[in-house]
Amino acid sequence: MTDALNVATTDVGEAPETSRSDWQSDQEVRWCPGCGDYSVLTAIQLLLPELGVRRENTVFISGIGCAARFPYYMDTYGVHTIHGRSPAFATGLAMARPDLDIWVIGGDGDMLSIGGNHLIHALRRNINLNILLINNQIYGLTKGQYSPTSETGKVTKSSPMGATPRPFNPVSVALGAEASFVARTHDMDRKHMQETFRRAYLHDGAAFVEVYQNCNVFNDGAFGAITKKDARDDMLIDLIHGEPIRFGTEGERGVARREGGVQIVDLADVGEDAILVHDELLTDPSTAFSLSRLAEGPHTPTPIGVFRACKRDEYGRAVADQIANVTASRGKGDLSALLRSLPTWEV
Amino acid sequence: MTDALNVATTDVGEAPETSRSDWQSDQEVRWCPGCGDYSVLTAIQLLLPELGVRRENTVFISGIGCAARFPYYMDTYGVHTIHGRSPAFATGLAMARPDLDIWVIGGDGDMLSIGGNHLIHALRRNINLNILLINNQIYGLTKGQYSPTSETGKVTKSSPMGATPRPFNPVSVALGAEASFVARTHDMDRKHMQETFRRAYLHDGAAFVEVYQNCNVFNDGAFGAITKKDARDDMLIDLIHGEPIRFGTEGERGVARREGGVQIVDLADVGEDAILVHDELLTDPSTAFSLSRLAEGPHTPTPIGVFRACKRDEYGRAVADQIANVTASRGKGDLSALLRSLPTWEV
Amino acid sequence: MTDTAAPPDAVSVDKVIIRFAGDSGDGMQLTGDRFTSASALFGNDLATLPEYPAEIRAPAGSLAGVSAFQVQVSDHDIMTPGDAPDVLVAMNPAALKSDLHMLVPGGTLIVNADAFDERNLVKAGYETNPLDGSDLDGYMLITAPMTSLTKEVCKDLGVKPRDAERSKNFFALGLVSWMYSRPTEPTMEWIDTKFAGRDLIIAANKAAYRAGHAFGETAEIGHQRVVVPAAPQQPGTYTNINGNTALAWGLVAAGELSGLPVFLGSYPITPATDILHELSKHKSFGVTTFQAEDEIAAVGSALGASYGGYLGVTTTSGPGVALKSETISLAVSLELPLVIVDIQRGGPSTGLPTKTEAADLLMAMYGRHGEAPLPVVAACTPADCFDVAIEAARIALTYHTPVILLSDGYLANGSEPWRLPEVDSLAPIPVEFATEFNHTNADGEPEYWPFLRDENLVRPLAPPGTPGLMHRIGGIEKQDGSGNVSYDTENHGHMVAVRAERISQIEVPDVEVIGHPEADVLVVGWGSTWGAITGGVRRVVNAGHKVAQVHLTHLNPFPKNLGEVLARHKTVLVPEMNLGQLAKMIRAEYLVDAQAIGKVTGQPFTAGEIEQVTLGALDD
Amino acid sequence: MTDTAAPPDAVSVDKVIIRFAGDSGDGMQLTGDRFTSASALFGNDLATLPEYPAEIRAPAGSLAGVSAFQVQVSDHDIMTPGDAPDVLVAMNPAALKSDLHMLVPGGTLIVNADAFDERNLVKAGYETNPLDGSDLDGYMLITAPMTSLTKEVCKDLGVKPRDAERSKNFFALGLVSWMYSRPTEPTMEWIDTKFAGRDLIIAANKAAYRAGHAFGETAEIGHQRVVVPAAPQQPGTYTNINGNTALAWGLVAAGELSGLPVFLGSYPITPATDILHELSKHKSFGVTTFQAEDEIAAVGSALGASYGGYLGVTTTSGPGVALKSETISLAVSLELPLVIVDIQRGGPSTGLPTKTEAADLLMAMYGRHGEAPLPVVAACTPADCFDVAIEAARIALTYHTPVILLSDGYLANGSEPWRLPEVDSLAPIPVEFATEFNHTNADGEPEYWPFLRDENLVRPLAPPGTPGLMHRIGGIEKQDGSGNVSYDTENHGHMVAVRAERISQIEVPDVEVIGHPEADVLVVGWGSTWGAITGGVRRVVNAGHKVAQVHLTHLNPFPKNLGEVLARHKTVLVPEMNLGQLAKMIRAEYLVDAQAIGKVTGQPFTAGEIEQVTLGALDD
Ligand SMILES: Cc1ncc(C[n+]2csc(CCOP(=O)(O)OP(=O)(O)O)c2C)c(N)n1
Ligand SMILES: Cc1ncc(C[n+]2csc(CCOP(=O)(O)OP(=O)(O)O)c2C)c(N)n1
Ligand code: SF4
Ligand code: SF4
Ligand SMILES: [Mg+2]
Ligand SMILES: [Mg+2]
Repeated sequence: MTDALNVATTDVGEAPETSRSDWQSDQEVRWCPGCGDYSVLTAIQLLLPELGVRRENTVFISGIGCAARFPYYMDTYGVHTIHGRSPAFATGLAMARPDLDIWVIGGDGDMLSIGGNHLIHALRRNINLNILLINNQIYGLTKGQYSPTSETGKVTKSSPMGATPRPFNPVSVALGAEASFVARTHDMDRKHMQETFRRAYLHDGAAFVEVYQNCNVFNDGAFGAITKKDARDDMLIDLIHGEPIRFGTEGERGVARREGGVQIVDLADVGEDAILVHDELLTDPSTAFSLSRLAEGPHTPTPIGVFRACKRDEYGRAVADQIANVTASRGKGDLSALLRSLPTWEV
Repeated sequence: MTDALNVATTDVGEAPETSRSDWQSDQEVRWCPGCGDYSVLTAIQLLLPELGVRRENTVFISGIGCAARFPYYMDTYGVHTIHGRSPAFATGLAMARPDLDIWVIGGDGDMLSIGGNHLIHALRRNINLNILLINNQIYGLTKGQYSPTSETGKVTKSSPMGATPRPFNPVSVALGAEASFVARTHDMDRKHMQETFRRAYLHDGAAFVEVYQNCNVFNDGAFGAITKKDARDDMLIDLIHGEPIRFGTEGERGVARREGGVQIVDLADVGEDAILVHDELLTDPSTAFSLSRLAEGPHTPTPIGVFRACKRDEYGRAVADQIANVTASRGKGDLSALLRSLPTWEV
Repeated sequence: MTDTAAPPDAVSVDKVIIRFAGDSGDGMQLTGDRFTSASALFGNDLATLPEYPAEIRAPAGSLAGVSAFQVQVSDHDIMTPGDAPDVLVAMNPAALKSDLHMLVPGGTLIVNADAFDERNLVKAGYETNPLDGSDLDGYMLITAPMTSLTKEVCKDLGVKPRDAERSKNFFALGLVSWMYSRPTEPTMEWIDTKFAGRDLIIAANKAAYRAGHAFGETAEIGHQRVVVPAAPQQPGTYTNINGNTALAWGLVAAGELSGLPVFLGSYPITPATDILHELSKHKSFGVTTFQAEDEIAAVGSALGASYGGYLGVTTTSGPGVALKSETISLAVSLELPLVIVDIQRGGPSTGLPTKTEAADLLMAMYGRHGEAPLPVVAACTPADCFDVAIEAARIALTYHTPVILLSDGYLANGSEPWRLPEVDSLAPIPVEFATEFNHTNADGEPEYWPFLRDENLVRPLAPPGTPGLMHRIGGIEKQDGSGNVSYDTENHGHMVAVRAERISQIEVPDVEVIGHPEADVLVVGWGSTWGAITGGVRRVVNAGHKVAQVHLTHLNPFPKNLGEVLARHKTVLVPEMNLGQLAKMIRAEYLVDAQAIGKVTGQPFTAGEIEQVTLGALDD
Repeated sequence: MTDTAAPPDAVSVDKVIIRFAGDSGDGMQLTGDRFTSASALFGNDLATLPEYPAEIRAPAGSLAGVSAFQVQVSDHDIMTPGDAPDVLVAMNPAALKSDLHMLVPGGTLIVNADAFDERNLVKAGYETNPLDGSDLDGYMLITAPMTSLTKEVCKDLGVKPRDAERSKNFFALGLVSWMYSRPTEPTMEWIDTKFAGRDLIIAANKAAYRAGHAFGETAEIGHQRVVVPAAPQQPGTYTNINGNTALAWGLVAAGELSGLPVFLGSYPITPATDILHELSKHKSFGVTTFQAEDEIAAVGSALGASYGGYLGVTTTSGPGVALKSETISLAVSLELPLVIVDIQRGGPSTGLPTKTEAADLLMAMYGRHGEAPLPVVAACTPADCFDVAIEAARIALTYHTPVILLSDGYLANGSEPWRLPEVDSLAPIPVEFATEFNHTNADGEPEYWPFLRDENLVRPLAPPGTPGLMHRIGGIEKQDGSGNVSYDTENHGHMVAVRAERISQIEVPDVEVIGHPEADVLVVGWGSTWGAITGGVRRVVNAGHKVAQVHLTHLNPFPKNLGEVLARHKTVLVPEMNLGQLAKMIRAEYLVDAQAIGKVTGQPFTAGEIEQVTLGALDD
C-alpha cells in the first residue's frame, strides 16, 4: 500500500540531454534591468544541462523577495512559498522525496531575517538541499530597507539616520549552525558561480552558498569594491582545496595562520611556506570560521569559494533508513493488527 | 511631553542593601524535587544582593518551559511570555527602558528551537540583555522530547528509534551570530554560576550564558560525566582570562593551539609554554569558536567560563542616541509644525 | 479471595461513577486506567476523564499536585464520565480538599488514613484533621490505613518500606475492585506484563492489591458489595482507546486507505504531543514523523511533503494553529491537501494547557488573512477521533484543500470502549495524480495546466518527479487554469469566488435529528459535548419532554439539511465549551435565534447540566 | 502663457476625473501627484487612486509595467477618485491597452504618439497601431508627439536626448494643466525645490511643462479649455495627505496626547511599510522605531515596550497579522495596551500585495486561539487615518488592551485634502500608572495586585522601575485580582467572562444615520468603502429615493444604537471589499437579514456601483 509513492515518477536510466533553453520557462523574467539576479539565473540554467539531471526531478523552492521569483523562470517544478519559510517547506519535501534535487533560493531578508531559524535548523539537520542565499544586503522587493546583512550605519528608508546593528556574516552563521557545506560566490563571475553551484549540487546534505548579488536599484555597488573586474585580483581570495591560499595579480599576497585566527600577508614578508593550504574537509570548522572572519564586509579582501565541505549523515536518509529498517525487521504495518495492539475483548 | 516616561521610577542614589530573601517571591517553587533549576535560582538570588541593584529595576523575562517559570520565583518585575519569544519581548523592553537590568531566561527548546531566530538577532544587535539559556538537552515541560541540543541518537518519546539530527553547540551558534559575550556554566557549581552571571551582568550589550542543567526526570545525568564532583577536575576546563588554560587534578593537562583549532594536551608532552593563554577580549572570535569545538558533547573535557567578552556598541543605546541627537539638533518635535510639513494652503 | 464477577451477596446497580484522586506521585492515572480496563473486559460501557495537575510537578502533597481519574461504569450505553462521582477515593488530604465537593451527597468516601498526618494536612490547608470532626458526616466514610497495610504485606517479600509505599495505589484498586466486583485476573496478568523482569515490584503490587481486596472482605467497612452488570453491546472485538491514540491510528488508516505515505510535521505541545509520540512508533506503515523547530516549520514541512505526493499532516493545539495560520493560508492558495489537527485547550495565550476547552472554532473558520475558506470537522468521542481523522484526510485528498480537524483535551486523554472496525469495511480514499497534459495552447501544443479544474472545481495535482508536467505555483494570485501569476483584478475576483464555492460545495452527510420527533427545543452540539448532550437530552426525552438533538461533525461546510432542521424547532440551544462560537455561525448563516450555552471552566459539560438548561428552555 | 486660473474662454464643469497612465518608468505617480497638489492649492476638493504595477519592475513597455494615477477634481465635496475617467492620458500603447476600457464613452484620450512604435505595440499586444484605425473613433483623441517635442525644447538647454526624454511626463502635465486651467506657478516652484541643485533637470522639466502648455494653446487640439471652480470648503489650513502618512502622524499625535513615548516594532510589508518609513523620521518626538527580524519579533518588541510604559505599536498587512496572532493573544491575556495596524491587501496568502481589499475583518475579530476578544476600529478616508490612529491609541491606553486598526491599500496610498486640526483641540489621553499598593493581604500588609480591576474592569499598570510594586504576569491563566498563576477552573470561567465583558463595555460613539429619514434601504459600511457609499447613497437620495447610510468606525464593540438603527429599515445592504464579513457579524449579532455586497477584485467600489445595488434593492 504505502511502500511506494504512487506518483508516476521517472524511470531510471540516463537522463536525456538538455540545453539551456530547456530549463527556461515561458514566463517573462521580471527583474529590474541590470539586476544581478539575471546572472545567477543564467549560471543555473547553464549548469543544469551539464549536470545531466532530469527537469522533472528538479525542484526550486523559494520564499518571497526579488530573488525568490526564481522558480517561475525555471522550466522545472517550483514553488514560490511565503516569506522566510522556504527551508521549512523544502525540508518536508526533501524528507518525503529523496529522489528529487531540491534548490532553495532566496534573499538575505528571506533567509536570514524572517527565515533565519529555519535556515540554521536545516543546516544543523543536514537536509539534502542546495541553498542559495542571494545576498544583496538590502530588501529589494519592498523597495529598500536595510537587511540583517546591511553594513552598520546603512542609510535606508527605514534607517534615515543609519542602521545601527552589526550585520550577520552569513558564512559565520552557517558554520556556527553546524553546516557541512559552506561556500560563497558572486554574481559578476558566472564561471565561479557555476562551479560553486556544481559543488553544492554534488554535496550530500545541506549545501549553503552565499551569493553576493548587486541590487542596482536599491543598493548599487555594494560589492563593487571587490567584484569589479579590475578589483577582483586584489580583493577576491579564491579558496581552492589543497592549494595555498594566494591572491593578488601576481599571487603576491596570501593567507597565513596567526595566533587566534588567520590573516592576510605579503608573500614577500613571510615566504611561500607560511601560506595556509586550504582544506575544505577538516572536521573541525574552526579554520573555515577564521577564514570567514578575514573580511568584515565586502570592501577588503574577501574569501570566496568553498569554505567547508565535509561528510556527515544526511537527515532525510537517516529518517528513511529508520523506516526501512523497521519495515525490514518487523514487516510492513498491518492495520488490523495495529487496531488490536492494545488489550482487546470480545463481546 | 514625551521626553521623559511618566513612570514613577526610582530616585537616583545608592540602592538599599538587600538579602537573598528580598529576592524570593511568595510563590511556591514548583520544579521537580532534585531539578537543577533550583540551584540556578539560588545562584541568582544570592548574586543579586551582591550586585547592589534595585529590585524594582530588575526584570526577568522568559518564554515557556520548566526553566521559563523562573520569573514567578523572583520578587522583581517579571513576565512569563510565550514559547520562544522572550528575546523579542525583552528587546522592545530594553530599547524602551535602558534604565532596567533585564534577564532573559529559558530552556534549550525555548531559545534554540522555536526561539532560535530571536536569539541570534538579539545577539547580533547586541541588545543589553543577560540571556541565560538553561540547557538540559531535553524538553522538560512537555515531558521528554528531544531538543536541538540532544545528542545524536537520543531515544525519547518522539524519537523511539533515536533522534538523527546533529545537535547545536549553543556557544558556537552564539559566536556565529556575532555575540559579544559568550559563556558557559553548570548547575552543580553555584559559585561558578554566580561568577559567570556576575560577568554577564557587568557586560554592556547582549550577554549569552549557556547553563548546563540536569533534568533529573527526563534526562537525568546528561552532564554527569563532566559535572559530578569527582569528575570536574578532569572534565571541566575553566577558562580564565589572562591565564594558561589548564585542567586536571594537578593542572597536568591543558589546551594548546594546533593547525586549524585547539586541542587538549598533556603538559608533560608539550611543556608549559605551549599552553594557550586565554584572552576573552580578542576581537576575532576565532579562538573562542575553536574552544567551543573542543568537546562534541558533555562527555569529554569541556570548557566552561567566559569564552568571549568584547566591547561593541549596544543597540538600545545607539538607537536612543539617534533620538537624543536629533532632538538636540532640531529641537523637540512640534506636532503643529509636523502637520504643516507638507505643502499647505489656506481656505 | 474469589474471582466471581458477581458475588451472590452483591446488589446490582446500573452504573457507578468512581473518582480516584491523589498526589501526582500516587499513581492515580494508572489505578484509574486499570479499573477501567478491568471493567471494559467485564463488558461494561464506560467513559473516563483523566485530570492531570498543571504542567510542572507541584510539591508532593500540595493542592496543585492533585491528580485525578474519573470513570463511569455502566450496564448501558453511556455518554460521559458522569456528573458527580458516587465514590471518591482520596489518597491524601489535598485530594480530599480539592475533590470532595464533587461527591454526591451520601456518596462513598474512601481515604488513605495514613496520609492524614500533620505535614500533609498543613499542605492541603486543613487546620484540623477532617477525618476527626463531623465534616464528613454526610458521606459513607471508609478509612483504610493503606500505606501501613501495604508496607506490612510487603515486609515479608523483602520489599523496602519506601518501595512498598509506592504500591499503595494497588491497595486502593484492590479495595474498590472488591467493592465493585471487578475481576481480579486481568489485573494480575497486567501486572506481570507491565513490570516484567522486576519481580519484587510485581510481588509488591500483587500483594497490595490482594490486601486491599481482603480489606474489603474482612474489615467491616459497612459497604454493600455492588455489581454493575455488563452492558448490552454489539458483538465484536473491543479495545479501550483514548482520543489521541484513535486519532493517530485514523491517520495511519487514512494513509493505508489512500495509498499515500503519511508525513507528520509537528512541534510538541500539550495536549497534542501524544499523537506525535504515537505516530513515531508506526514507521512500518511508512509514516514519517518530523519534530520541527517550531509550529511554522511543522506545517511548512507537512505542506512540502503534501506537494511531494504524501498525505501531509500537522498536529498541535491552539497556540500552534495561531502560528501556522499564514502557512495554512498558503495551503488554501496552493490548493494542496493538508490535515491540520488542533487539540484544543484552555485559552487565550498559554491559558490552561492541561484543561479542556473548545474555543478555537472561529479561529479555524476565520483565522487567516484574506478570504481563505477551508473545511472544518470535529470529533465527538475518543473513538470517533479515528473516524474523523479518516474523514479529514478524505476531504483533503478528494478536494485538494487543507482541512482543520478539531479535537480537545477531554477527548485526547479520555477513553472509551471501541468496537474495532473491520479494516476491509473502511472505504478507500481514491487518489489519482496527473500524469498527462490536460490542455492545448494557442499554438496547438499540449501542456499541463495546474489550475484547470474539474466539475467539483478541484485542480489536478502533479507531484514533482512526474515527467513532462513541470509547472510553477505560488502564493501570489494565479490565473485560473494556467496557474501563472496574475495581477488581473477580474481573475482575482473570480478566484476568490471559486475558492469559496469549491469549499461550500463539498459533500457532507446530512445531520440526523435524535430525540422527540416534534421537539420544541433542539439542542445543537459539536465536538466533545456530544456525550453530555446526548445523555442530557436522553434524560429529558425519557421524562417525556419534546426535545431533540443534532450533532455536527462537519462545521464547514454545514450539512445541507441543517437550515431546514433548525427552522423546524422553536428554540435552538447550542451548548459549547466557549462563549458561543457555533451559535454565532448558525445565527449568521440561518438567522435563527440560536442561544449560546457557554462553559469555559476547563471542565467538560455534564449530562446533568445539559438536562438543566434544556428543561430551563422548555419552561420559557 | 498666462497663469489665470479661469481663463475667459473656459467652460466651467463641476468635476473632472483624469487618469494618467504610462510605463512604470514614465513618472505617472509624480505627474498625478503634481496635478493633484496644484488642484488642491487651487481650492478643489479631490480624491486620488494611485495604482502601481505589481511589485517587481516589469519590462519597460509591457502591460504588467503599467502604472496609473487617477484623480477626481471637483467644485464640491466628493468621496471617491471617480467611477470612470473623463480624460485618459496614455503615455504608451500598454497604458492605452490596459486602461482604455475605463474611459467614459466620448471621453478625452491624450496619447504620446511617439511611443506608438513597432516595439511598444508588440509589447502591448497590438497587432496594428490603434491610432491609425477607427478603434478610437468614439473618443476625443488628442495625439501629441510628446517625446520628440520634449527633446526638441531641451536641445537648446544642452540636455542630452536620453535625459530629455525623462521629462516628457511634464509635457503631459503642462498640456493637461492647460486644458483644466490649473495654475502654473506652484508646479514651477515645486520643480525648483524638488530638483534643487540639479539645474539641468530643473530647466528640462520646466521647458517640457511649458511646451505641453503651449501645445494646448497653439495646436488645434479641438478641446475646449475647461475650469473646475474651487469647492466651497471650511476655512482653515489644508494639506494633501495620504492614509499612511496620516496614520503615522496620528500615532505621533497619540504619543503627544498621552504623554507616552511611541515605540514602533515593525517588519516591512506592502502596503504598510511607509508607516515605518514615516515614523523613522520623527525621532525628535521621542518615537523609537525598530525594524525587527520578523513580524513576531515586531509585535513582541512592541508589547515589551508597552510593558515598559511606552505606547507600543506594530504595523503590518494581513500575512503579518496572521503571524502575530499568538502574541496578540498574549497581549489580550496580559491586558497591556498595544496598537496593531493592519493595512489590508488582496489575499489569501501573498495574494495581490499592491491591490486593495478589506478581507481581514474576521481575522481581526476571531483570528486567535481561545476566547481572545479585542477592540477593532477602521479608518474610512486617508485623512481619517489620523483620527482613527488616535482613537485606537485612546482605547488601548484607556482600557489596557490590544486594539486592531484596519486600513487598506486604497487608503494607504490614496490622498485627499485635509483641513488640519488645531493641536490644542485634540483631546488628551490621560494615562496614569500605578504608584501605590492597592490591596491589603490577610496579614494586614499592603501589597500590589496587578489584576485588581476598576469599575470598567480595567487593571492597573505598574511598569518596571516603579518602587515597591514588583509583580509577575504571564500568559497562563491568572487569579483575578492577585494575578498569580491559577489553574482554578471557576476562576478561569470568570476571567474568560471578564475579558469578554470589559471589551464589550468599551464606550464608543453611536452611529449616525445619514440620508433619508424614513429609508427603506439602509446601506451599512466600514473602512474605505465610505467614500463610494456616501457618494452612491447621495445620488440615490438626491434622486428622491428612501435610502440611508451608516458607517462603522468601531467594529468591536459595535455602537450601542446599531441594533435599533438596523431594526428600523426593511432592507440592510453591506457593501464590503470581501465576501461579506461585516454582514456576517451583523447577522449573528442582530439576526437582521443584512445582505452582503462583496467586491474582491483588488479595486475599490465606485459610487456608481453603490448607486446601482442600492437602486436594485429598492426595486425588490
Ligand atoms: C510575512 C511577510 N512579511 C513581509 C513580507 C514583505 N516582504 C516581501 S520580500 C521582503 C524582503 C525582501 O528582501 P530579500 O529577502 O533580501 O530579497 P530581495 O528582494 O532583496 O531579493 C519582505 C520584507 C511578506 N511578503 N511576507
Ligand atoms: C507555541 C507553543 N508551542 C509549543 C508549546 C509547548 N511547549 C512548552 S515548553 C516546550 C519546550 C520545553 O523545553 P525547553 O525550552 O528546553 O524547557 P525545559 O522545560 O526543558 O526547561 C514546549 C514544546 C507552547 N507552550 N507554545
Ligand atoms: S529591486 Fe534590486 S534585487 Fe530587486 S529586481 Fe530590482 S535590482 Fe534586482
Ligand atoms: S521536568 Fe526536568 S527540567 Fe522540568 S522541573 Fe522536572 S526535573 Fe526540572
Ligand atoms: Mg535582499
Ligand atoms: Mg530543555
